[in-house]
Amino acid sequence: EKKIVLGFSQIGAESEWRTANTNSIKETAAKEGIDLKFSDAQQKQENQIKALRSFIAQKVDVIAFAPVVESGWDTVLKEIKAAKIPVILTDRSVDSKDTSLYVTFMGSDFTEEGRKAGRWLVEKAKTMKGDINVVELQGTVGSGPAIDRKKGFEEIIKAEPRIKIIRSQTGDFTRAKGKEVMEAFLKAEGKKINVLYAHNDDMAIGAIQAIEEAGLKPSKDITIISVDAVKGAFEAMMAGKLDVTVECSPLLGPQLMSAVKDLMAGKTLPRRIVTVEGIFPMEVAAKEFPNRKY
Amino acid sequence: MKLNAKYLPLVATVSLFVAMATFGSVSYNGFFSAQVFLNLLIDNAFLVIVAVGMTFVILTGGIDLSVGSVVALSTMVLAELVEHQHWNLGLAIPLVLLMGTGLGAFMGWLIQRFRLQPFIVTLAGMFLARGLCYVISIDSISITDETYTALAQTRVPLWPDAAVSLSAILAVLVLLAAIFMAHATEFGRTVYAIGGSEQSAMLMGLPVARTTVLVYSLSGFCSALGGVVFTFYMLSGYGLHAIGLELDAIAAVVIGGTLLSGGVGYVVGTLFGVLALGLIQTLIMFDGSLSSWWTRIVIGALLLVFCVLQRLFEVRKK
Amino acid sequence: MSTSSEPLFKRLLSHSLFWPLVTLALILVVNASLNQGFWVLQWRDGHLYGSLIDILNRSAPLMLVALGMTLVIATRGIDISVGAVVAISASVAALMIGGTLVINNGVPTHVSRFPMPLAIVCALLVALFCGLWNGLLVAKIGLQPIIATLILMVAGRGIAQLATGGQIVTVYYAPYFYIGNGFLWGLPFALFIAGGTFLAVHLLVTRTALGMFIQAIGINPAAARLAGVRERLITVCVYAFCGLTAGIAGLIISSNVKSADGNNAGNLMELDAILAVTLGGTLLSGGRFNLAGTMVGALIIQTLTSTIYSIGVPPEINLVVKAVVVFVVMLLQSAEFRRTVHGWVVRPAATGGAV
Amino acid sequence: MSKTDITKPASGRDQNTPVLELSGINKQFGAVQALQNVKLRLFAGEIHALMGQNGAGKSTLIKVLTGVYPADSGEIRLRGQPIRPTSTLHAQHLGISTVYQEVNLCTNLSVAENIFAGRYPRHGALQGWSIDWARMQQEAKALLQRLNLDIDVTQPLSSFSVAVQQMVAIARGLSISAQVLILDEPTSSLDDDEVERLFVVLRQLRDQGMAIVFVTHFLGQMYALCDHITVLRNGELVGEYPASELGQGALIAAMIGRELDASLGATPADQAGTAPAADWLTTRGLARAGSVKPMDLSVRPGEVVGIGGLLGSGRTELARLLFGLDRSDAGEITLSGQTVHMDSPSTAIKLGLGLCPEDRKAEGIIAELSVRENIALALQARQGLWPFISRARQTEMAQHYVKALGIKTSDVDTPIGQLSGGNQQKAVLARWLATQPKLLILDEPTRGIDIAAKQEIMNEILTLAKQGMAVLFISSEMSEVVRVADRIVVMRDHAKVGELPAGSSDHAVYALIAEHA
Ligand SMILES: Nc1ncnc2c1ncn2[C@@H]1O[C@H](COP(=O)(O)OP(=O)(O)OP(=O)(O)O)[C@@H](O)[C@H]1O
Ligand SMILES: Nc1ncnc2c1ncn2[C@@H]1O[C@H](COP(=O)(O)OP(=O)(O)OP(=O)(O)O)[C@@H](O)[C@H]1O
Ligand SMILES: [Mg+2]
Ligand SMILES: [Mg+2]
Repeated sequence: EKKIVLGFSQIGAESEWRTANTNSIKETAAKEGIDLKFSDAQQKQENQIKALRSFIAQKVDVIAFAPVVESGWDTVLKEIKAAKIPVILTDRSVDSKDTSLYVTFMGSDFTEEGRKAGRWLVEKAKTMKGDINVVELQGTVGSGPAIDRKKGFEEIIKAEPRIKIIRSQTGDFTRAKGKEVMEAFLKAEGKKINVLYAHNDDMAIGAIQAIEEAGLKPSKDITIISVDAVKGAFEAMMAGKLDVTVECSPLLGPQLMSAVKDLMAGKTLPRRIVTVEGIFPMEVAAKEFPNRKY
Repeated sequence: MKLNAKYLPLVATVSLFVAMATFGSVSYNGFFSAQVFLNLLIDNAFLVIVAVGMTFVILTGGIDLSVGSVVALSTMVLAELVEHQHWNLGLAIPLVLLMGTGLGAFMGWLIQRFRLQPFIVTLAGMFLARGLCYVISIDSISITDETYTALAQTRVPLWPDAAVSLSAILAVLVLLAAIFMAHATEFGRTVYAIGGSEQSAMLMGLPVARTTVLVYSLSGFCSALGGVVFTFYMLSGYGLHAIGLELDAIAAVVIGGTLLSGGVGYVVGTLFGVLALGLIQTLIMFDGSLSSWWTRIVIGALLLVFCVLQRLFEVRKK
Repeated sequence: MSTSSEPLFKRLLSHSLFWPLVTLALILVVNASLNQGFWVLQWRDGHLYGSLIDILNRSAPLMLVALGMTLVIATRGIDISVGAVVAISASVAALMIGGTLVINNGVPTHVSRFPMPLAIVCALLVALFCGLWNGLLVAKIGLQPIIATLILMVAGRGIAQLATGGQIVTVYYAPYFYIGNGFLWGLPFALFIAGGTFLAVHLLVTRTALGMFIQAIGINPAAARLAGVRERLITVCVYAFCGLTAGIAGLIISSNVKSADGNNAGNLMELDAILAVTLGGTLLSGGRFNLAGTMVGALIIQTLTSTIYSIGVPPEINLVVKAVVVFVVMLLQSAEFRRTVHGWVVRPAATGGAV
Repeated sequence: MSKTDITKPASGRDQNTPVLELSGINKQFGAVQALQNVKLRLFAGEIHALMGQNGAGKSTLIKVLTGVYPADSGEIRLRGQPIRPTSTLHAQHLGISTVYQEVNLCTNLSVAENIFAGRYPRHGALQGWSIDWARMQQEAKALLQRLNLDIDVTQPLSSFSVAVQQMVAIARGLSISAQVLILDEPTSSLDDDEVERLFVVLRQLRDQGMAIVFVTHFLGQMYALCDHITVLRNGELVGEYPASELGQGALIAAMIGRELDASLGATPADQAGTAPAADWLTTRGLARAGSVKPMDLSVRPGEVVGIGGLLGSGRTELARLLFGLDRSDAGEITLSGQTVHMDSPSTAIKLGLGLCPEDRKAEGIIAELSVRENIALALQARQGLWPFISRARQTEMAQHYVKALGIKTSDVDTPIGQLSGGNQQKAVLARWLATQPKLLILDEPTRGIDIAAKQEIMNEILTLAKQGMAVLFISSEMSEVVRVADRIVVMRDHAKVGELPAGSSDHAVYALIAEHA
């Protein structure tokens, strides 16, 4: 019997996280003997739409994609529906009113990640006295994770009036920008800064360098919270320079493939497949490090 | 075959396009279908429109980097007006077009009046338009208005299992209008003259100043129109839409056989430039085995092959 | 209204660096007025420390790229692949120096893969080759510069990512960090690299005929060729050099963040570089160029960026601010504009008379 | 000679008001006072010559008059009404049609378009929006035929020689229906037939009542055509004269402010004595498809070889071929016996050739570079990047030629683009003299150069020839060719049709050309 053909449209390769995500999907597809049609959209929604259309033309069995942005998918999804191809969304949902346009959505909840970070800080706050001045390194302006991680975080810290965000600037999810912006913050605010909240590990790692060059001790003088839990973050934590990182797992491959198989086997899937994600404080880093895959 | 030397780049582009299409058709199944080729037009309608505007700018020897951001801004404003302010399209769309034209005119005026460099002025315009998007909203605004979605999803069947969107048709109309403008109107010819030599054009008593401003206005208008088409394509406004579109547009124009130094080229060429770029992408998507980085490398390689062949083709014929 | 000081004043006004410097001064003043402690320079563990130092350090890579770009632009060309070349050389260097963190019974230790000098040389050679490639496409094949370099711009990042396997390659080899973080005589080492390169290029174009030839090519290629200038050869060399400077910038950047990010390193650098060149008073139409101006231009851009960060502009209006500044700067530098303004100011006073 | 005082009416012509009257015109460029209190009166139905040395201010006056430059002061009256043209377009609307000195056309456009740009014939359809190409091309063809130029008007202008481009520019000027027509050195690279044709047309226009301003450095042409003369010197008005009352000698005196001895420093005769050296450059069957038919040519050191031919006879192409600007696809070039491979100008220069091109605007000057750099360029290029000719040395060199060729410039550091046409030409020539080539190819070297300067340049060249430099001399001015050449190679339709010895008359040349019709 013929292989299942899965068309997958990836956002791009803008970060280690994304690369890990892609690899996981490719590897499991190979392992599960699924014929994967992979297409990289280079961060452009129009490219993704084109890719989806080409999947229709190629008459694939299942279409899965990680939307660049939540909005604006109705037209193409309707076309796919018309072609009777089931759709699976990964790591970000779409905001279509018509939920029949896709079978299921699996992946992380950026807002929840923001909340986790917030909760950790609120806990931590109990051990700190006086005002707690937070500087925030946002992701790329307008990008989904940036918006949601900011939202979730602010939502929680509202509860603790002592916590104030005194500076917030974009670091484009990159180390270089993260470092550059942090440098500027340190010059402008100096010793006032108590906490750094970075929307991803890379920016945090960049910022850590800036902090050290400013003659301060990361995590001693400035508590550092970040998201993703990539290897680099764990190394930083083991070196005692990063306090905590919230996991955002890119390893969707196994889940996706089993979902695809179930679909083809005619099973019905839950509307939402949540990925179990932890939060790793410094203490557990050394223990956790060996079994990190990304 | 005796053909006028000035048509060479155009001929080169077209024949190379055909060659690539044939290659795709033989190597990937499902590639050779009317719909796949119509999709080239549907998926790139906005690019066609934007690139047409760009063609005029480049023909004068100028350049317009702001197009991508203006497209984004247009989608943003339109989405905001329709979705949040509940304007009706009849009002919102003309306003957006007006905005784009105005911005273009402003940049053109700066360039012409103060002898500023197009590259920089339009670069600033690019920052400005992009920035204004975020001022409206950093998040994307999806458009749910019924008439809008209806229009967006209308398909005009050409023949069984092959249909085009309204945008595609609009793009073709714009193209035709542009061809007429470029080759049969005083404005169009003045554009070519300026590209040939601005000083000479001036000494020949041509309306250089007016035309320069008009050209950038036109480009602004096309970008705004492209933005409108884009919203029909995406049904959303978003500050991160159409990033790097200016490069695609410029590439399309140049691949279409227009010289960046100005004065030489054809609007039709631009269409094929766009289609060629679209085709390159389609080929890669149908291949479906390329990793993210190989995708980039292959796009580059195909671009290289295309341009080099085109070049050799010209040299050979000369 | 003729004062004795006028001639000197006039000469000052007409100096090519006057307006770029005025611009720079303005931005510095704005920054300083909005955050006190901007001018503060401390002496901290063996080097100067402060915002100004950051700006200098950060602008070094841009200066380098812009220098190469200046020459390319002077020959009527443009190179939009510099960002990609930065990424490539950064990746190559990081990969070759690499160094991995191995944990034997809980003790982290660092090891480097190839000797650092070798790694650096290789990275620079690769960058040089990239430039050479561009040059050949432009001069020998005759592609239009923007499209010729667009090819490498698109493919280049792919190549960089291919090399790094899409990962951010972290470097654990301390000596390498000196390039981008080290200090010499209290000043950032990177600044010396940029300054040195500037000096070298400056000498090259003033003490040899290169400057004259490049200008000739930029102003009238046909005439230059007819006068015996080897315009193709020179064009190729100029692009190659631009690649090289981008390569050096790549080293500085990767060394500064102790890692190489194939996807993001030097992202959109081409625009900043071109902006720097034009702010420095070089025309994109080719011909006359101004190296010192380019250096100032790079400083202007970096100062603006860090100003935006340090005075707490909300991220969503970063671009608007940048746009407004660029508009203002452009107009400031436009003789035509100044004349017009002068006209507005003087007209009320002026009485009839054919002027 | 009687100088008519401009203030009070004298001849009958002065009763009626002038079509165009300029008075007290001043124009300054930085330090240079280009025009100082200049007057000009132009009457209907007259052809008025504007004469003066290179840099006298003729072109500037014309540009002021047509709104390219604003005048610093002064007044312009059209039929008595004061006007202030702001642009060429404006001037055209006022009825002033101008052909500027350098060919100012768009070479990327077709010949026909260049003639009709801005005044396209329209279709009735689409409210006259769309251009009627067919009609435009017919009319263009007809117009050019009037100047007996028979070319494909659909081709881009760039595919034609300067001479043709100049004719097209003239055709455009003529086709604009105007009351005033201004021609700034229109004949500088036309040959006698074209000139004669042009004159016929101009006379017709004059008789129809048009007022024409005509600038030239060919006194013969001036006397043949013009009724009145206005002479400028160093930006100042010398006077206005009826052509009939001002003899050549007097005119020259008026222009350059001194008498001119018409003798050449050295003539072919002088060289007759010198023993014929061995050939330096020889070509055997040198050819290039579409530009030069197989060509045998030989040049000896110290010899001045003139090349005679009509427009489009391929002289420039031959020059380009010899200089390695175009690749030959047959035949060979040998230099004193050795076969050489002319693959590029830089090779040619290293081998001791030089080419002063025909089209100074496109291939000669490097406008924004200083006179100094322009003169030093070729020499430096031959040396390569290093050793660098020091600025001091460059200045010295430049100043030498500024003196020797009488280049009129405020100093050697002015951008060459700011020099007057003729002075630019001198500077480009200087560039090549500075390389002291073994063979110097001169394509229209005296284009737009005034008589006095011509003398100086001819002398300079002949002296160098005496010292052993070979010269290949191309000029549309046949009389000039026969005067300086030791030998005249005659070309027609891109092929060599024969040779004539020194001292043969230009009629002999034309006869030879006619023979091979
Ligand atoms: N744009 C300019 N900037 C500066 N100086 C100029 C400019 N144009 C002309 N000049 C100067 O004005 C003077 C007159 O120049 P103009 O071109 O009118 O001379 P001309 O009579 O036309 O000479 P020719 O017979 O060589 O054409 C020259 O000394 C020239 O250097
Ligand atoms: N009178 C003409 N009629 C038709 N075509 C012409 C004429 N003059 C020049 N051309 C075209 O321009 C091209 C270049 O002319 P070319 O340089 O050979 O002329 P030339 O011999 O240099 O004459 P001159 O140097 O006197 O202009 C010719 O190959 C021809 O195609
Ligand atoms: Mg003149
Ligand atoms: Mg010629």
